[in-house]
Amino acid sequence: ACSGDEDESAEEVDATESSESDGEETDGSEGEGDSEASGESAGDQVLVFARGGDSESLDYASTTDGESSRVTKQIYESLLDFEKDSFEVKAGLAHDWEVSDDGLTYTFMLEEGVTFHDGTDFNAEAVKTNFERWADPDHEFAFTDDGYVYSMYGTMFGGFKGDEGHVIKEINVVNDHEIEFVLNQPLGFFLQNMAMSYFAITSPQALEEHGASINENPVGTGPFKFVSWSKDDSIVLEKFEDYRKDGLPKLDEVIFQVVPDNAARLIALRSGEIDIMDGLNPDDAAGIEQEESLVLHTRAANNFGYLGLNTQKEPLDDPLVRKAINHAIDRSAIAEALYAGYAQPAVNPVPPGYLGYNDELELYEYNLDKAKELLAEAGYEDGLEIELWTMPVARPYMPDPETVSEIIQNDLGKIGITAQIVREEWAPYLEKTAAGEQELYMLGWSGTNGDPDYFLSSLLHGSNAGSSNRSFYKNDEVDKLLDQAKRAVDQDERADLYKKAQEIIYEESPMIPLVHSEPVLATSSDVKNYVPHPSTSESLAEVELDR
Amino acid sequence: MTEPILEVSHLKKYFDIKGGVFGKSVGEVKAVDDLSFTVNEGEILGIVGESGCGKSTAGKSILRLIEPTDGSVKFEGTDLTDLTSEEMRQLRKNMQIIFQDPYASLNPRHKVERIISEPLLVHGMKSSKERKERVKELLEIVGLEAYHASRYPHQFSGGQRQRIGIARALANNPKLIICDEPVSALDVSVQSQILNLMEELRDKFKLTYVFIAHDLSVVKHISDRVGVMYLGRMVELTDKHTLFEDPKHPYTRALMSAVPIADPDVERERIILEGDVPSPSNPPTGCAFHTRCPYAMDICKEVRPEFENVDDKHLVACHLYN
Amino acid sequence: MHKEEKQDTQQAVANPPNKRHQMNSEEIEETTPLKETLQQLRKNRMAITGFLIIVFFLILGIFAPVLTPYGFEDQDPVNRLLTPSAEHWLGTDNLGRDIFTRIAYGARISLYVGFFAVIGALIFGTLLGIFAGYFGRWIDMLISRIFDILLAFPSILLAIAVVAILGSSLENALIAIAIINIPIFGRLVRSKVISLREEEYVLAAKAQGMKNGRIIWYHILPNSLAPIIVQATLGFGTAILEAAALGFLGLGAQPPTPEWGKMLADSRDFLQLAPWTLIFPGVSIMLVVLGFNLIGDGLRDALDPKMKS
Amino acid sequence: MSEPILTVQDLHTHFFTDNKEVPAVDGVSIDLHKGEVVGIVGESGCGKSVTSLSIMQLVPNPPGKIVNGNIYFKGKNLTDASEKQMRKIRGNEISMIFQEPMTSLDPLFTIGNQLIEAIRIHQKVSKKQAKSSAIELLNLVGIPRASEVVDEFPHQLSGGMRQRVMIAMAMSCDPEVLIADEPTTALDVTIQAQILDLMRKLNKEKQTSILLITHDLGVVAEMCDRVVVMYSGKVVEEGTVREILKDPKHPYTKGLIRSLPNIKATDQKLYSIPGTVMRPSLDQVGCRFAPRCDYAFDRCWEENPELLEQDTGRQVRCFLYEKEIERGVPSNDRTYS
Amino acid sequence: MLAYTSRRLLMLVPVLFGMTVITFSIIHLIPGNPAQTILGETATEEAISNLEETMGLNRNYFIQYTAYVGDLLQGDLGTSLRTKASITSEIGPRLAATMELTFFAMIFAVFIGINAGIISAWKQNSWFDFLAMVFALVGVSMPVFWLALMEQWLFAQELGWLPAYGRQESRNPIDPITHFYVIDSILHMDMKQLITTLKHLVLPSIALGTIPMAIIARMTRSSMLEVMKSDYVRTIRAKGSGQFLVIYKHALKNSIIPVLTVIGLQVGVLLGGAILTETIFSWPGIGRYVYEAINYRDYPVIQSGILVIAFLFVIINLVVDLLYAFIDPRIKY
Ligand SMILES: Nc1ncnc2c1ncn2[C@@H]1O[C@H](COP(=O)(O)OP(=O)(O)OP(=O)(O)O)[C@@H](O)[C@H]1O
Ligand SMILES: Nc1ncnc2c1ncn2[C@@H]1O[C@H](COP(=O)(O)OP(=O)(O)OP(=O)(O)O)[C@@H](O)[C@H]1O
Ligand SMILES: [Mg+2]
Ligand SMILES: [Mg+2]
Repeated sequence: ACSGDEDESAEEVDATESSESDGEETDGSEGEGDSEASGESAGDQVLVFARGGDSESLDYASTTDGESSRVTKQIYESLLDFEKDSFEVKAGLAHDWEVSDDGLTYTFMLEEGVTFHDGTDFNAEAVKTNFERWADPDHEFAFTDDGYVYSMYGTMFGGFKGDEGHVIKEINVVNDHEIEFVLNQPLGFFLQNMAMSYFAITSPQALEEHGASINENPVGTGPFKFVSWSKDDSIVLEKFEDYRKDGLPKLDEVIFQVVPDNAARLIALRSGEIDIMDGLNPDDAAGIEQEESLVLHTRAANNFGYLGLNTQKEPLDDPLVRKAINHAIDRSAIAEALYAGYAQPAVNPVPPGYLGYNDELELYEYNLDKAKELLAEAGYEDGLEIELWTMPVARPYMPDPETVSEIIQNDLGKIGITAQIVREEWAPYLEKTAAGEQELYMLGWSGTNGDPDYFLSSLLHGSNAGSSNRSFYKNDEVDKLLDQAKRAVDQDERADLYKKAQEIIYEESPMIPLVHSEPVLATSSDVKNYVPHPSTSESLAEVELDR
Repeated sequence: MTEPILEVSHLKKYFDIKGGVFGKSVGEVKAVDDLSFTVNEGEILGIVGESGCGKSTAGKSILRLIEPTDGSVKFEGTDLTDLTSEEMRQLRKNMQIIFQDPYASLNPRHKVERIISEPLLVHGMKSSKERKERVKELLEIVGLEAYHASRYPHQFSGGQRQRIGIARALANNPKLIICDEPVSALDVSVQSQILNLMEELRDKFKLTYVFIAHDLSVVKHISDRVGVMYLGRMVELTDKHTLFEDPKHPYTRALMSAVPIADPDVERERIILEGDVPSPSNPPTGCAFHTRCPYAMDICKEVRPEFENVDDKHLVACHLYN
Repeated sequence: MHKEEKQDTQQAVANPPNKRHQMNSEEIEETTPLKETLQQLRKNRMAITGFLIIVFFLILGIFAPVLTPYGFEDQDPVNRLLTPSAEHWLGTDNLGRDIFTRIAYGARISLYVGFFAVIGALIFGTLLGIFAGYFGRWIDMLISRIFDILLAFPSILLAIAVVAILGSSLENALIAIAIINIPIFGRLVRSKVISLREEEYVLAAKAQGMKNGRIIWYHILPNSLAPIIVQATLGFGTAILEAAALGFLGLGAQPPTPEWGKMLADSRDFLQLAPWTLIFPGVSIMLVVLGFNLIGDGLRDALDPKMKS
Repeated sequence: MSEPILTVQDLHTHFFTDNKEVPAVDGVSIDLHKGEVVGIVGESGCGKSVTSLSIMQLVPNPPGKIVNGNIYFKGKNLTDASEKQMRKIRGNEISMIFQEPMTSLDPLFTIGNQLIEAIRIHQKVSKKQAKSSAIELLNLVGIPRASEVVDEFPHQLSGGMRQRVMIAMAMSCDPEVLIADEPTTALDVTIQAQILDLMRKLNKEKQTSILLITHDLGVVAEMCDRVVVMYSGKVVEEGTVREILKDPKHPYTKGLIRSLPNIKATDQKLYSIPGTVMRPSLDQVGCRFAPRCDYAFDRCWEENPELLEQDTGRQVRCFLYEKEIERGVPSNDRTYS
Repeated sequence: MLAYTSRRLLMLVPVLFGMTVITFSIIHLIPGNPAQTILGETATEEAISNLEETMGLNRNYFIQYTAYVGDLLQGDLGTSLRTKASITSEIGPRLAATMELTFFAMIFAVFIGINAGIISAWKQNSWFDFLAMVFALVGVSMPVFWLALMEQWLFAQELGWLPAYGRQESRNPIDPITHFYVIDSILHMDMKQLITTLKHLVLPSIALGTIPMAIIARMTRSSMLEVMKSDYVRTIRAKGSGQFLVIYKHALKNSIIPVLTVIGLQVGVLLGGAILTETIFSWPGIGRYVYEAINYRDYPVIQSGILVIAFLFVIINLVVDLLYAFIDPRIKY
């Protein structure tokens, strides 16, 4: 039933786009004429997207870096796609799909007449090659020897070829334009996975040709073709004339410019040197809203930072203490101080708007008296000392971990908990927290496929204790609920299960969700049709400049 | 004559010229090259030579302030080159040195008291009262006053500093003092004060001096015997009257004729040597002086002349006499 | 140089009318090298300025708790990024902390780092330099090569390498700074020792039968002191700059330590909104370093007769 | 006697250091005639170099300054001359060579380059011409391989050679006056003999007047016609070589000569002047030598003696001779023998 | 000269050896497992051990070091953990960017520094001298990064005179040939591009060059004063030459020798300062490469970046030493 909806909406989009495109083309030619007359450089439709860091790799499956997907999103396409501003799944390279009743077989109908940027045809065989490359470390295009690891594939599909939990049993090419995935066990978010930009299709010929340097020579089917990459400086993409959707993309060229310094980036935006600036300092947002030539955008929250509590260690094994701490943290202060309000205090370990987000639960009240009471009840009326491990690196969910740790330290001090800040390098931090050496610790999680399982199971399923479940939270009830939800194919059923799980977690406080950050970014007011996607990357196919 | 107190035989000191990769030595400066002489107890042996001919190096090598490359130095019969550094240290009591530069040879950060009492302490005078007494005594011996002990060297004039240096050298009643150009940095009027003082001290304490200088008249004035050095070797050695009246080596003769005399009536035949002193890092073959010698013969270029007695106790290294 | 000294002496022993044939020593001022240096310094206006600056920051650091009602960690999110005012003399930062307070406490850190890094470098550098210079041969060879290698790295990079290995913290930054300064002191001392080793008063000490240890301690070390002191003073300044640079790179002091470099790094995003969060810590660093440089210059003039003009 | 070519008249050159005024040259007068060699002797620091630098107008300023006196060169007063005029005279009409041959040549330029520069400052000749005259000059001062030496650097030459180069440079424009400030002090005796020989030759052949500064009475005896003895910034005695060396009058000169160990003299205890030279000072009253003088009497401490002059040009600055000189007694050796 | 050159070259060997030992240690002495660092918070144990295997992290140090040096000799600096790209290829353009920046910073420092030093020495104790020396003192006391920030604030933001980031206009990127954009724009004969490139160079060069400039000015002044007091300058003046000849021919050449040493050493300050300046001005150079690597704990890049910069520094000092011998004939072997 689901698939039909998707199909329709995709067609609608097509229709509108093609109708717009006519006008656009004429616009474009006019623009060119103008620019030649005024001696300006090639065309108006050159968009400069400035961001804080460079991409790590343009072979997205082999990294987990957001700055990479921002670019690969333009070059590559996956079988499915997400809606513009949410994680709802729609058609991608596959215009249609079917799921067997047992949830074990998925069949995708692929678009026809699609070519890769290198001119080769996109077909079922190409899809198969790509998936096998990720699944099988021994595959000729896996480039294991060159350090390629497709960790996100492993995470999303339960491991790699030969692993016990690996869900994809086989991939069958039905014909050139039809491909069938057979699973070992049902996976509630299989379709979500297929829409992730990690699993976008690369031209097999390019893999052949470029080998391990495919990360610097991306060849996909997306709206933009790769032109050049000057490391730590800029990546230039140009319009792919044979893009499968008529009239798109509208821009002639997209330049991803790296400007690490926030202040410099904003200066550049104001002076018109760049068109879109990512990673706006939230404190500057208020000012930007006042400026006519600039437009402020917010990205929907898709992550959360948390204060983890090692439930295995005294005194954190006592739920009372955990609750006391929960009451002592002033989340709104954090949201205010660090995000200038562009963040929501977090209740659940899932971003709002996600399937099964439990909005009946209310924020733990910031109440020092109550916290002290709980603490006294637990037998710590004289306060206690505790270690607070703080992350050494900034992450999107925690842009300034040091400051957050300072705030937390400050808050805990008010209820008599003396927090000793512990610093470790990133690698030992991850190793040691996974081994359970920590007491309080800070970490966070970002969504990728828009499914709550990725948050809840990873972080709180008992089987993950000692790896991604660093709170060592083990609750059979929760585990059962999560397992059921993972297998269920019906989304409503899944939602219910997740809500239940969240209730238990809320009560037990194995982690204290702090905030869901809503990244702000600014564009020049010339930029039209730009919609930031919660996943950090959005296609710029429909964006155009109106100067 | 008494026993020789110091016997130097075939003393050599070559300095490495550092260079090449990893500071390997790429050559040698033959600063002292086969030097032999003896000094008798109570005498003053003068050594003259032009700058760079190895006088100071010889002096320092004798005392093992720098380690000689080869040869032996016997002091009262003991071969110094065989001693361990601790034995040598003990022996230093008996042999002292006075340096040329009165400004550089006193530690500018120590008071005179300290400078003079240090050798006392080193050689076992533990009581500080005793040392104080001795310092006072020494200062008076060299013609300074007791209150000078609390001064720093820079508060003295050159001549006074040289006196302090002398007091220091005298501290442990040494037998032998090597004087490395002790007066050449001083003004003439002050120079004579020091020369007189040194003579007095010699008589008073029965000292033996090796007196190094480049000024022939100074050497002549103070010494009993005089040795002339050229390019690391001794070319002539005899008692001073013989030397000044009957110099044998062509170099000695040239040297003497070159010394200006402050007497307008003296008319001399001037021997003006051609060219410069060759570099000790690349000394001429054969007789080192042959490049400038007015009497050079073929043999001089090839064979190094022996340092031999030509007359009674008149040693010369020259083919003209052998 | 000698000539100059000579002339000084001659002047010092100017004769009074009724003392004949004698240096009138009574008139000589009882000066010691230390006294002379201090006198020279007192005449140097620049050095005095430097001294005052350092004293100012010392007082600031020592009396920080008395001078401000705030603590350096006290956050006040409501009053964040305030402009300088009577309440907050230098404004507040993004967590609402009082910048003046943080700068005052920061003075402690900078002076602490400068002091200990320099002391550490000085001790090790001097020891190594003395060994290399006095004993020569393979010891010298070895030590000098190590110095060469350390000096082949631009200093901040070497510090980064050290901190990368040790982990980032103020203490490790201090160690890193000490390490990068070791060869600087070492070389200086080595060359000084080598030249002193040939000095006649050292030879004289040896000639008197003094032992090596004594010679080093009493003759070589005191006379190498002048350049060491000058270098140490200037080194204070560089050490503080280096610590700030490491702090700025996030490799030095960790929050909430109010280290000046770190403060700058933390406020970088507020360059437009709140420039004062950047101006004041920067000016503080500059002033302290300037102070040490002024004193160092003055000391050099006072201690090194060659530089006198 | 003819007009002197160079006359220094009551020259006062003071140094201003550390808020003190030091009269390094305190009323010096010297005449130099054509073809004459005049020696200035005196102990270290007595103002010999400052006198010569004053003549060249090269006293470092600050701290030094000619505060009084005139210097006439061929009738022109150099103390009034502009820097530009002085430049025309320096190296052209009056040349100077210095004590330290090792450091007096620019180490970074070839000998030829520096000689050519000297020539071309004053003569309008091409580089090529200048180079050939440079080689000529080097030959003149007795440098072997002159045509190679022009392309060598100072460090490749020995001290004696460098001093020859300095002389060649000084002679490049055939100056009328050569001021030589201790030209041989840094050299060995055998080399000194060579250099003195060369200077004598130049003096004879070119009739160059030489003002020879030295502290070595032996050098004076060999080179000079007349001698000026300085003590602590003042001329204490002046006369011909013979007069000064054979019949010194001033107690200082006498002491100086007697304290010399003489290569010809027999063994005897040396005389020594007690005390040390002192730095000139403005506060000083009385005779500067009084503190060291065996014959000083009360007046010497109170009054500064005038320079007494005999008809012959013999001068001495000592109270002991007031009467005798007034009486015109030419010489007197009453006190010393 | 040839002997001297080869001697200096051979003296580099132990230094280079020591340098590689130090950079090698970086990756092996850091706390924690590098493999964990790469894979981040979602890594499985298996993935970590796989990576260890491929990186050879479990062999003994000596073998690893030999392999490391072997790779270095073949120009292989390893692979970036973050981008999986070959560091050698990534570092090339960045090196060019850094060299261009440091070159201009040096030009700025040397030109202003030496001239200010000369004038100060010439007009000793004048108001110019005083001001220049106060300025120089303040200059040496300033943290580079702070100066960079202040410049950015004042000239890019408040006044808007100069660009705040990068080497070129994003919209009008240069087609790199040599990656030295000044040279490239000249090769393209693109005047406008050249001006843009130079404009981008102004602020970072000044920020980076100020400290060396101040030091050079001070050094030049004192060295000049020293030389002016020397015997040979007195000789030259006694020859009758004018002040100008004395200063610009003799004094300058002589005083440049100690200044040259300082310049060589200041290159180190520049290269070190590049880490800070490049970050602030978004200059895609090797300094920022290292900075980002620090943030991501990309140790192979930190390691290689440090090695390459140190190598550059060593080479520049070698050149300075050779230049030295060229200027000063006394240096023979
Ligand atoms: N430490 C050293 N290393 C290398 N060469 C040296 C060393 N000391 C002296 N020489 C060389 O040895 C030679 C003799 O030097 P020495 O000092 O003994 O001469 P000298 O006769 O005392 O001269 P002077 O009269 O100048 O004091 C000189 O050529 C000198 O350059
Ligand atoms: N640059 C200077 N600054 C200060 N005082 C100076 C300077 N040059 C010379 N004097 C003073 O002038 C006096 C005379 O110095 P001068 O150099 O003329 O002596 P001298 O007779 O040439 O001595 P020497 O034989 O040592 O060369 C000295 O007492 C010295 O103090
Ligand atoms: Mg000697
Ligand atoms: Mg003189």
